[in-house]
Formats: sequence, C-alpha cells, structure tokens
Amino acid sequence: MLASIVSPSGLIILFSIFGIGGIGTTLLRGNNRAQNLWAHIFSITGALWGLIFAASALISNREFYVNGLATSFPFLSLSFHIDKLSSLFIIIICLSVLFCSIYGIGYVKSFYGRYNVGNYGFFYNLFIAAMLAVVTSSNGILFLFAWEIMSLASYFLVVYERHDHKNVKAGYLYLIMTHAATALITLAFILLFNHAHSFDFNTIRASVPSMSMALKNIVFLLAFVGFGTKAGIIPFHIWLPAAHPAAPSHVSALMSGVMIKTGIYMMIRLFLGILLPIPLWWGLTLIIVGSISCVLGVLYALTEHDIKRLLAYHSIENIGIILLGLGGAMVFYSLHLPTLMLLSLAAALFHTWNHATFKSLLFLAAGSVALATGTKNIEKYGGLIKSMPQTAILFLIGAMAISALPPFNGFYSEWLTFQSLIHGVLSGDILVKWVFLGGLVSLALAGGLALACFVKAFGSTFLARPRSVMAKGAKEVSIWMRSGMAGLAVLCLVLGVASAYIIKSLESLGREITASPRAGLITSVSSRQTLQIGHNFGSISAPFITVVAVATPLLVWFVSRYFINRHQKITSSPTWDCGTDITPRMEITSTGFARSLTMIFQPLLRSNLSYDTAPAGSLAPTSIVATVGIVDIYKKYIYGRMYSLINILSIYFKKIQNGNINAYILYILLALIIALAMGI
Amino acid sequence: MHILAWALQILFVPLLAPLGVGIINKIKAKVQRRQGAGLLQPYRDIRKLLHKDEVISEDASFIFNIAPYIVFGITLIVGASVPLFTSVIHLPSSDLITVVLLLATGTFFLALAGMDTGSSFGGFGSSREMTLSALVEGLFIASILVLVILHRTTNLYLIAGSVHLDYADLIAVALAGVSFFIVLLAETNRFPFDNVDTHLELTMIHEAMLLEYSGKKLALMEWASANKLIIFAAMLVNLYFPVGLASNLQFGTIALAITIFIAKLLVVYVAIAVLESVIAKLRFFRLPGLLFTAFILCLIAIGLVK
Amino acid sequence: MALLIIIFSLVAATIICLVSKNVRSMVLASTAAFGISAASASLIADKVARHGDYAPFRFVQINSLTAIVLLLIMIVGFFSAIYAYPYLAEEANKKIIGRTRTKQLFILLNVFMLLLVMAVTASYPILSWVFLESTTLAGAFLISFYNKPSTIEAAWKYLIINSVGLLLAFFGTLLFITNLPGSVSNGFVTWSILGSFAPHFNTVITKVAFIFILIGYGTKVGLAPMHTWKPDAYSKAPAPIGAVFSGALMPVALVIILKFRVITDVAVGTSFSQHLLIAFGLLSVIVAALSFITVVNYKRMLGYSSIEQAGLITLGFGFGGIGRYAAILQIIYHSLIKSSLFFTSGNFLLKFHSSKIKVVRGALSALPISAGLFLVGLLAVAGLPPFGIFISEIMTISSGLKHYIAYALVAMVFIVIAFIGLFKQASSLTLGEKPKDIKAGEGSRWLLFPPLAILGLALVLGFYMPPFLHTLIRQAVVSQ
Amino acid sequence: MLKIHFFQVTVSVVFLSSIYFHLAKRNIRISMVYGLQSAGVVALLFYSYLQKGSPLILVVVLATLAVKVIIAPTFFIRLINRHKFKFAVDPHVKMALGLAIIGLISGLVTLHIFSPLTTIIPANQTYLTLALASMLISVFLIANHKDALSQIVGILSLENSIVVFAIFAGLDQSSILDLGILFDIFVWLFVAIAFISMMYRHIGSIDVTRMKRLKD
Repeated sequence: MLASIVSPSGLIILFSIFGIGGIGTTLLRGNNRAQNLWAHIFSITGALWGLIFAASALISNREFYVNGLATSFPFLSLSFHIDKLSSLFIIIICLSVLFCSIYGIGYVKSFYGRYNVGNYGFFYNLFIAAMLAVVTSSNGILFLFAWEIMSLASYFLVVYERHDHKNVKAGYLYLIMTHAATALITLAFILLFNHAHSFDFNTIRASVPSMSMALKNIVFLLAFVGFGTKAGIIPFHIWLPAAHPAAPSHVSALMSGVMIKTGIYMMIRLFLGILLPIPLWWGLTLIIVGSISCVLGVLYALTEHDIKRLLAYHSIENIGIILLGLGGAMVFYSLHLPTLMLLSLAAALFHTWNHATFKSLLFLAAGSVALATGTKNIEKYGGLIKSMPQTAILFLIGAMAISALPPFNGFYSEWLTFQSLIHGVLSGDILVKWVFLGGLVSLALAGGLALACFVKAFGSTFLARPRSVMAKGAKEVSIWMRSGMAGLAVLCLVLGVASAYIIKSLESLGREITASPRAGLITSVSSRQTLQIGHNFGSISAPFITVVAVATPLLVWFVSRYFINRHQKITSSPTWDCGTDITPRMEITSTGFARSLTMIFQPLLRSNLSYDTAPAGSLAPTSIVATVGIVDIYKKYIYGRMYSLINILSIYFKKIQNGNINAYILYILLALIIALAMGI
Repeated sequence: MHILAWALQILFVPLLAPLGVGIINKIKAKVQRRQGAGLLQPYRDIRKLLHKDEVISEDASFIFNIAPYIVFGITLIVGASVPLFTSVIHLPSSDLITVVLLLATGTFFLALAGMDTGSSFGGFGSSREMTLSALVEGLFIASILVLVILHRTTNLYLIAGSVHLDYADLIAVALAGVSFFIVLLAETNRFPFDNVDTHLELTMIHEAMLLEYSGKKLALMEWASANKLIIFAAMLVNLYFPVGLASNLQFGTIALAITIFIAKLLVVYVAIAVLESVIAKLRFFRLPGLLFTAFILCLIAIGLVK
Repeated sequence: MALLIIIFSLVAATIICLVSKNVRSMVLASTAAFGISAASASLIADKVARHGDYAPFRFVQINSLTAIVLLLIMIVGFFSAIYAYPYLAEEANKKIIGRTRTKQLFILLNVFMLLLVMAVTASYPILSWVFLESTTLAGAFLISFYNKPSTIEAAWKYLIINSVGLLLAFFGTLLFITNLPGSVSNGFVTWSILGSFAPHFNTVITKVAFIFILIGYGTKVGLAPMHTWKPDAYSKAPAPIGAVFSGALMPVALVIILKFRVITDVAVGTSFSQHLLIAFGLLSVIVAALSFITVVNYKRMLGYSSIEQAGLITLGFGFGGIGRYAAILQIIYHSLIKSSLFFTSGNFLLKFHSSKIKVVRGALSALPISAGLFLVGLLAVAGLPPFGIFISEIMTISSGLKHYIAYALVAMVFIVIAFIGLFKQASSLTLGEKPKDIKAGEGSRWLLFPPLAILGLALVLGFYMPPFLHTLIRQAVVSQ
Repeated sequence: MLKIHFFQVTVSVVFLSSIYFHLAKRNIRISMVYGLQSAGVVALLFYSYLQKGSPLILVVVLATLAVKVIIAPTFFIRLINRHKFKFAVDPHVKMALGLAIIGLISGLVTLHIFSPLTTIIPANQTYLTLALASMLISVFLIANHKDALSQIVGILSLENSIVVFAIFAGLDQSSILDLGILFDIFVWLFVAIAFISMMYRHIGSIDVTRMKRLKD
C-alpha cells in the first residue's frame, strides 16, 4: 500500500495533478467561477496527495530515485530523489498550499472581470509544482530549471494585478534580484560540475572529498549569497518587502511562508548534505548573518505601516532565526559534536515548519483585512475586531505564534533555538562562544521587538475605533477564507502540542541528511510528554504548558465570577475623555506606537523625525504634521549605485552608435588593424 | 507533606504579594517622614475593588475583558514555577526561557488591553510598556545566562539548588545580579523606569494601561503586578544568592526555609523602597542607556565565567 | 535532388510573383514554395544524418552544420512568408503602403532566401561569397521597403558597411586560396580542397586571411564593432524581413566563418581562432548588453539582442568543448525565438503605430496574446527556462570556466546585465495600463499563428530533439 | 624589361588614383579617375590573357572593360549631371592631414607583419605592397569621405585593388568565378547608383553625414 504510493508513479501523479490544474484553468476560457474552482480544487487535491505521499514516505521510511527520463541533452536528466528532507519539505509546502488554496477560492472572487483568472490559475499551479520540483530534484540542471520556473511563476503572480505600477516595479525588482542570485547559484553548480563532471547530486557528493578547500569555499560563498537572496537575508533582501505585498495575499502567504524556505532547503542540502566536511567559518558566517537579519528585519518591520510589508520584514527576521539554528548545526558539525548538531538542525527545521504555518496564517489574515477595507495601510484600520471578530482571533493566534508566546508552535521552536545557542556558548573556544552569544542576544532582542511589533500590528488594526471610513465599512470575509485561516490556526496549536515528538523525529531525520547515523540524540521524551535536553539541562512539556495556560485564566475567571461578589453590576459607558470629546484621531497610530523604538534605534535605522508646521497665520500654528521616515540604505547606497553605474556605462556605450556611417567604417578599419596587430 | 509543599508553592506568591507592596509603601512613607498606610492596606484595596461594580468602555472588545484573567493567571503560573523556598519540587514550566516568554505573554495582553479602549493614555502607555519590555527581554535572558553558563542548566530550580560556587565566579554572579536587579525595576514598573503611585500622564506607563479598568478587573491587574514584584524578587534572591532553600520537604526545613526566604525578600524590598525614595525617575529616552549599561555588566560577567 | 527541389520551387515562386497579377496567388505560391523547401530541407537533413556529407553535384556540398542551418532558414522563411501577407495587408489598410508593394516584397523575399540557400550550400568559397554579396543587394531593397528617408538611411548604411565587410572577406578568401600550390589553385577551389591542403598552409598568411574572413563575414553576422548597421536595418525593415535577417542571414554568415575556421585550425592550431572568436564574441555581448537598459525603440532592442546572441554563439564556438554544442543549440533556438519576437513586434507596431518604447504601454491589455508571446519570447532570449537558451548558456559558461575563467565570468556578468535591461523594457512594454485611445483586440489570426507556432517549436526543441537533428548536432560538434 | 615598366605603370596608376580620390574636389574627375584605375586593372588582366591566351579570360577582360571602364564612369557622370552635384562634399580630414594618414597607412603595410602577404611571390613584392596599401587607402576613403559617390568609388577601388593583388599573387582561378564576381559588381553598381538617387530625392543631398536619424 504505502510502497505503491511512495514510488515514481506517486511523484508523477503529484506533478500531473498540478499540471492538469494549471492547463485546465487556462482552457476554461471566460468562465471565471469555473476557472477559480478548477484551479483551487486541483491545487487542494494536489496538496492532499502530496501530504499522503510524503507522510507515507516518512512512515514507511522509504526513499527512492527517479533516474533516466533523460532528455535529448547531455546532463539534463529529469532525475528526482525523495528522501526524508524532501518529504519533510513536501509536507511543509503542501500544508500551506492546502489552506492557502481553500482561502484562495474566496479571495480570487475579487478578481472576477478585472483580471484573467485563467492566467492566475495557470501560474498558481505552476508555482506550486515548481516548488515541489525544487525540493525533490537531484540533478543540478533540473534544479536550476525548476528554481527559475518557480521564480518566474511567482513573478507573474506578483505582477498579476498589473495595472498598479507599484506591483510592476516590485515584480521587476524581484525578478532581477532573483535572476542575479540564480546566476551565482548557476556558477556554483558549474564549478561543482567541472569538478565532478556531473550535475547529479550523488555524484557530486561522491567527488567532494577530492575537492580543494579553495573551490569549496568559493562554492559556499556563491551558494550562500545565491540562496540567501531567495531566502531574503540582509543585505540581499530588498526585493522581499516589495514583492510579497504585491502578490495576491494567499500567494504572498506561499511566497513568504514556503518559497523563501526553498533557499533554506538548498543550504541544508548543500552545506550539511553534499559539501561535507565543512570548515568552521561557514557556520559562524551563517550565525552572524542570521543575527543581523533577525534584528534588522524586525526593526524594519517596526517602522512599517503597510501591513503586508510589515509581515514581509518579519519573514526576514524569521529567516534570520532559522539561520541561527542552521549555522549552529554547521558549527557543531565542524566541531565534531554530532548530537548538538542534530539539536540545532532540528531547531532550524522546526522553526522553518512553524514559520511556514503562522506566517501563512498572518498573511491570509492580513489579506482578509486588506480585502475588507480596501487598503493595506495600518493607519487606516482600527476597531476591526468588532466588524470581523473571527479574522481578529485568527490574526491574534498568528501574532502570538510568531511572537513565540506559549502555547503556540513558535514558542517551542524558539525555545529550542535558544537551547541550541546556549549549548553553543557552552561548547567551543572563545571565538565560537562569543559568536553564539551574539546570536543568543540578538535572538532575545528580536523576540522582544517582535512582541512590540505585533502588539502594534494587532492593536492598531483591530482594537480601539475605526480610523477611516473604509475600516468602518469592513465586513467579515467569506467562509472559504475564514476556514482556510482557521485550518492554519489549528495547525499552529497542534504543532505546538505535538512539538516533543516532532522535534525528536526531526533530529533522527537530521541524522540521515547529514549521513551521521551514529550520532546520539541529545533529547529524550519522558512519559509526561516532557522534552528533556541533555541530562536535565533544560526541559519543556508542551501538553502541560498548554493545559495550564488555558486552565489557569479560566480558573481565575471562574472563581472571580462565581465566588467573589457574584452580583456585581457591569455598566458600559464611553471611554474617559478628560472632558473633551475623544475621536479616533486621538488614538495611538502604528507609527506613533513604534516611534520611541524607532528613535532609540536611530543609528541603525537612519530614521529621521521631522515636524512640518503649517504657516501660522495666528499665534498658534494651524496644524503640525510629524513624519517618521527611515532611509533604505541598501537601495540608496548599494543597489542604486550599481544600477546607475550600469546606466552610465550604457549611455557611454551608446556613443558607438552615433549615426555617422564614416565612423562605422572607421570601426571596421580599426578592428582590422588591431586584430592584425594582436593576431600575428 | 508533599501536597502541603505544593500548596504553599502555588499559593505563596498570590498570598504574600500584596504584603510586599504594603511593606515598600510603608518604608517609603517612613523615609518621607509620613505615617503611611498600614502594611495590609493593599489587601484592603484589593478586597474593596473586588466588591465594586464595574464600568467598561463601549469601545472595549473581548480582549479588554479577558486580559485581566490571563495576566493574573500567568503570574500564578510563573509564581508556581520559580523557586521560592525549596529547590526540590519543580514544574515542567520552571525553565528560564519558558518563564521569560510566559511573562512576555502577560505583557502582550496587558498592552493590548491598554490599546483596546481607544483612549490616548492607554495607547502611549502600552507603547512605552512594549518599548521597555522589548529592550528588557534581552537583558533578562542575558543576566540569567551567566548562571546558566555556570550551572550548565536552564532549569531555575537546578540553578537555585546548586550550592557549590567557587569564589572566582562570585564577582560574575554579583555583576549579573546587579543587572538583574535593573531588570526587576523595569519589569515591575519601579523607579527609575516608572512610578506606580502617580497617574500623571507624562510619566506613567503601567497605570496608563489600567486607566479604563475598574472593579474586579482592576483588582486582578493590581494584584498581578504585585505578584510580578514578588516573583522577580524571589528570582533575584534565589538564583543569585541561593542560600537556605529547603533541600528536602521536612516540615522543619520548610519552615526555616520560608523564614529565610522572607528575610531575603525583605532585604530586596527595603532596597527598592530606599532606592525609590532617594532617586528620581529618569527621562524615558535615558532608560535605554541605563539598560545598555546593565547589558554591558552582563557581558563582562559572561566574559568572567569560563 | 532535394536541393534542386528547393531551388526550383523558390525560382518558380519568384517567377509566379513576377508574372501574376493576383496577390493571393503570389502569397500561396511563395508559402507553398517555402513549405516544400522546408520539407525537402528536412529530407536533406535526415539524409546527412544517416549518410554523412551530401554532395549531389559538384557545386553543392552539405555537411551536418549546413544541413541544420538549411532546415532552420527554411522554417524561418516559411513562417515569415505566412506572416508577411496579413501584415502587409494590415499596413495597406492603414494606408502605410500601397497594395502593389506586396508583389515586390515577396519577389525580394524569395530571391533573398534563394541566395541564402545557395550561399550556404555552395561548395566553392568564392561562390558562397558571390551569393552572400548578392543577398546584400536584395537585402538593401528589403530594408528600404517603405521608401522613407529613415529607411533609405538604414539601407545605405547596410549597403556600404556590408560591401566593405564582404570585400574584406573576399580578400580573405583569396588569401586562403593563395596558400594552395598553383596547380590546384587555378580552376575551382572547393572547401574540401582547402581542407585537404590546410596542413601545408603558410601559417601567417592563414592567420591574416582568417582575420579578414572573421571581420568581413563578421560584419554580416553582426559582431561588434562591425555591428553598427544591425539595429538600424532591423528596426527599419518590415517585421517579417527582420525575422529573416536575424533568423536566416545571421546563421548562414556564421556557418561560412566556421567553415573557414575549421581550415584555419588545421593550419595554425585551434588557440588562434579561439582567442579571436572569444574576443569578438565577448565584445559583442558587452556592447549589446549595455545597450538594452537605455534603448528607446523596441525593434532596435531586438536588433541589439541578436547582436548579443551572435556574441554568445561566437563565444560558445570560441570556448570549444561543450561550448560548441551549446553554440549550435543556441543558433537553432535563437533563430526560432527571435523570429517569433519580430513577428509579435510587428503586431505591436500595427497596434500602436510606433516602435518607441515609451509609446507602447500595457500591451497585455491591448494585445493579450501577442504581448504574452513577446514577453515569453524576450524572457526566453534572456535565458530563462523552459526555453533551451537557458541550458545552452549554462553549457557555454561551464565550458568557458574550464580554460577561460575570466572571460566566462565577464560573459556571465553581462548576461545578467542584459537580462536586467531587456526585462526592464519588457515589463514597461507589456504591463501597466494601456493608453486610453488604443482599443483592445488582436488583429487577424494569421498574425498570431506564425509567432505562436514558431515559439512552440522552440519550446518543444528545448525538451526534445528529433533523432536526426540530434545526430546532426553531434556530427557538427565533432566536425567543428 | 618592358614587362617591368608595364607593371610599374599600371600598379602605380591604381595606387595613385586611390590616393587621388582623397584629394579630388570635382565628382566628374573622381569618376574619370576611377575609369582610369579600372583601365589599369583591365590592362593587367589583358596581360595575363596574353600569357595564357585562354579565350575565357578574354571574355573576362572585355566584360571588365565594359563594366568598369565604360559603364561605371558614364553612369556616374550621368548621375552627377542629373542631380547637379559637381563638387564632392568635404571630407572629415582635409588635405594635409589626410595625406599624412595615407602615408601612415602606406608605411603600415611595409611593416614586417605584412611581409608574408607581400612576399607570396617574392618577385612581385613591390606590387603586392602597393596593392595592399591602396586597399587600405580605399577603406580609409570610405571612412573619411562624406560624399556618397566617393564612398561608392572607394568600395569599387577597394575591389580593384583586391583584383590587382590577386593577379600579382599569381592567383588565376577559373574565369567563371571571375565572371560571377564581375556580375556581382555590375549589379552592385546599379543598386548603389539607385540608392544614391533615392537618397538625393529624399534627403536632397549626397552628404551621408546628413543621415543621422538612426542612432541611440
């Protein structure tokens, strides 16, 4: 039974479902509703099948290759390899895809008549299929192929609402960034190919021992920057906050929740699967970059008041956290501490999964709010908890999960990351100790800032009173969208409660990825579901925390309600207004909320607070506008400069084509003479 | 006996917390040459509030209504999870990171409740609160990290239970203790971070978030902040000065341990009270500097331990 | 035999065009002729694939590379012929040209293709030169088709630059022949004779000769710095002619260079020609890549893009090894994709009445299908999958990284820069809101079929090479 | 001895006329001199006919005579008269400097890197050198002169020089090919002239630098 599922045919079925879904949608010309249903029903089916496929692969502990299917080109063979890592990522992808597609059924209704739903369905399914191909391919060229298709499909989804020039610009930035990154990845693979004379991952792995250290380091740098760009690490992140908000919300959810993780996937594949053994500085680099990304990411998020950009910046933060785990794993590998290596790797993988879950949830919720109000500007929200209570609760769950608050899943993976970093501080020489310490501190700082950021996001979006007519008119979104979000919310809780077992199995999974079967597991799950790290180094019990966290407040409520002053009278009246009548404009806005933090981190953010006082005809100025802005130093100082350099060169080279035929002939004469002079 | 110990462990914090506030206020009054309210005044306040009717803002959502229960409940959980008078019984939640994040959950809902009614006070109250807690959280972990490195565990009870301390590390522990004391002041809204006794909008942080509360909910909120105070005091004395904790559950030892514990708490309270009487509240934007100094102390401490 | 069919059918089509009055019959005749030619070209290709070189009579010699290019130019010609009529009809409706001009265009097109066929299949270097020179003349009239000052200018530049180039190539050819002992050199000198005597050539003369050949025929290929006529000619010629120029003329000229290159390598060793090819290829890539980002006219952009492609192909041949394979693949893909791009750009021109990039906005709204094809084609040329150029560029770079790391890296950088530029223009052309005064809707379906079909062909060839074609490529790689 | 003189005369005719094109002011003279240069080429061809005496070569000689010596100049002259452009447009580089560059080019071809070309037949080294020089000079003419007619003449004189070079390189290939080439030149001539008059009609001048619409 399982064997029959976990087989090439199973994989082919998986891809063909999305294929039918994509092509079928385009064929259903005109009929928007049918296209919408077709596209999403097939993506849902595909996701379900993918879950069954990967789950049974993990359960039956099978892994298989699909070789051959060689095209008529040298070294492009459609060869796939399904191992534990691939299966895990298939599960991660398919879970998000499942709920995002359910959500999509409701969301895409808003495109009817405005845009071609057929194109949407095609690229949506293509995008998912490409992501699955990326995490299953075992041939460099095939991987690059799938990788580019993934970028391309997501690009077309980003510019799907193409009449808005902002989306077009965002898409442009996205595609050129990802293409440049792919160029680096391509170089890395070509270098590997020129060494191993094959693009097949296993052949490359087999040839790594004979590889020179210099070559390995070059490959590492190329691959790290290349995949890091896709993952959105700072300073290669600039496309991310632009592109993710531009796409339809459930696509943003997939991009932010899943697509950027493919970069992480390949880092694990390459650094911990193929290029072994690895030098120490690789892992340290990852930790340092991760620390920078997670702190800066959340700081930029704090300054944002576009809700989807805010979430996008949080993706950068969380990628940073994942890198902390992954980098830790790599350092431990180089230090020959396999058990700790497994611990950190588990932390990284678990956080990857959790982030996929709650970030998708948050993007979906944000999308619902944006759809209901027609704006993405947090300043224009407020009081939505009354008009759309369910969305509010779901967003709250997502916010708690991403802020690593118990009892949701984010808490456990962050806890685990902390543990692994602390172990890093305890083991290793002075350099390693301080690098880990830096990671630890920045993780803690990022955690605190994320908390503040989500108080701001949730508070100024849902609480208090509406600050605009759009927010006043908001309605709860359709059942499809709510159920999609609800599924993810439940998943957040389930992943949290089941964390102990998940972490253990992730560790044993790590064993196989890194081909270190003899590595002992540092964690143990006691009878009371308590996850023990080491010999009572640290321990956590998900069920206990869940129960207590839910029961205690209930108990408090119950006691205070029914045992103390049972006949209390509760009246409701306006908020205390100090005698003035209090308007929504007096509420704290998201910018105002983050102002003090923005000012405190001024040196990092280059933030500037400027007051614009209206000309005072009378003694008192009529109005004062305070604007808090931050400079995008990356665009301004790095990418802007590069772009203008290309422009200048281009204008300079244009002079060649000056329209004068005499000059053209002269070129030929000169070329002739120079060639003769050089050639002979 | 075991049951009794557990009961004590769980009830200790909520029962004694108001007394602590009372003590501090009394000492401050004395220092200020005032008679001051009785030690039990906080209990009376809570009781009074519990029996009052409530007025709730029309704009308030369910967040406003559930927040007090969550905030108070969290303090109960944490109170039961930190070592108080013994180091032999402990909950699965008595882990450093867990405690930090549980407390963060309380802050999260407190801040949301502050924003919920749409009053400007609540808004900037929670903004300031979150700003501080965002900065403090890192310091919190860092200051305890010294102990974690020393004792090779993140379990608070094991830290408290490990008596051996070679003198080389004492200085590190002391430094970390100082910075944890600053964490305490920040987290419990004490001088120089906040002033619990004033409702002056320019200065208040914690009280600003509670402005809209009344009756039972206000009682729970005040009570919860009292709990927080005793929790941090307990962590300070038991983690950095782990002396006199009962290593078994005999009646005698526990009784002794509790007296020692209360004595240690008194020291902290006196310190807080004196401090609040002699120093002024810092300007808000000077606080990060203070926290940073404390953070540097932590780093030095971590550098000292091998 | 099959070759005769090609020649006869094309000649017949020309004659029909000359005599008949009825436009439809000319179109049918030409299209049919190209269809037949394409069919017989594939027959030839198959034959060559099975029995090696094909020389039915002494004027003709077709090796594997020639066979590939022959098939390629016939396919391009076929689709151009299909596209040309509805295109001209549209322009006639818009009163841009008179109805009678169709006749002229088809005559010239047939003659042009006929000459190309002869140039690429002739067994005498001199004859190849003669025919290629004649294509210059036919081409000049095709470029000046609209008889506007700008088109005259483009045609004049084309005429002069190419004549100079070809005379240099002529000189180079003569120099090659002077290498032969007198007894051989008087009378007809074929490629194979040159090849057989190559080992005894005077190395220096051969080097000089090859430089002249490379610069001479390189002018036709459009390698920098001899490329200057290309953007002008491509942007001024009618869309189908642009397709023929970049899809058919360029490969033919390239093939002739390669024929000489084989001889040169035998005479003076491979490194000499490799360095030259790399130098000119890299220069072309750089010049073209930098032009995209500030180009203002999308037909000129296509011209530059085929300069870039020519550069990459030359680089591939220069790098050698797997690079040759890549280059041959890229010749095929580029011809097909670029023709499709020219067709769709023609549709743009018909819809927006301007080839200025800033005039054309939101083409996806105005011309859903054409714009989609244009966007896809441009991305394909820029080297994105699922099209084959993606793979051929990877092969080129990988072969370069073996021996010429610096050059390969530079090429990589400029490929990315080219992508940035091309893609900037593509997105500003196709996306966004369309101008109010332009009303949405495609033209006749015959304006859509050729680009769609030829792009589809390119897509299929990106995954599946017919066996005979595959063997041809293999042989060509070996023989190069 | 006579042969030597004959060669010297003809080659120097070709060479000097290729220089003259640079200096000439009047288009009529340019076309006349082109006729002269071609005559020199014809003379050389005729000599090789006398050497071999194959009738085909005679045909080539006569055809060349017809095309280059008679038809081309007459066409030019008719064109000039029709459009009344007596004077050639000034070149970019004037007299003195132009001559200097010409001298430079002539010097260039005597460099040793060209020696293998000029010593294909060592006896003819001078002639080959001169032919090579006039080739490059003709290319420079096209690059330097703004006058459409001069450009055409430049190309034709380039072709002439190549033929001369071929003759002295002892390269006597089948006359069929020669005829083919000649036919090409013939057609080319027509096309070029057609374009000149088109250009004149559309632009009102044969100054090619007036055509600067097409540029980036």
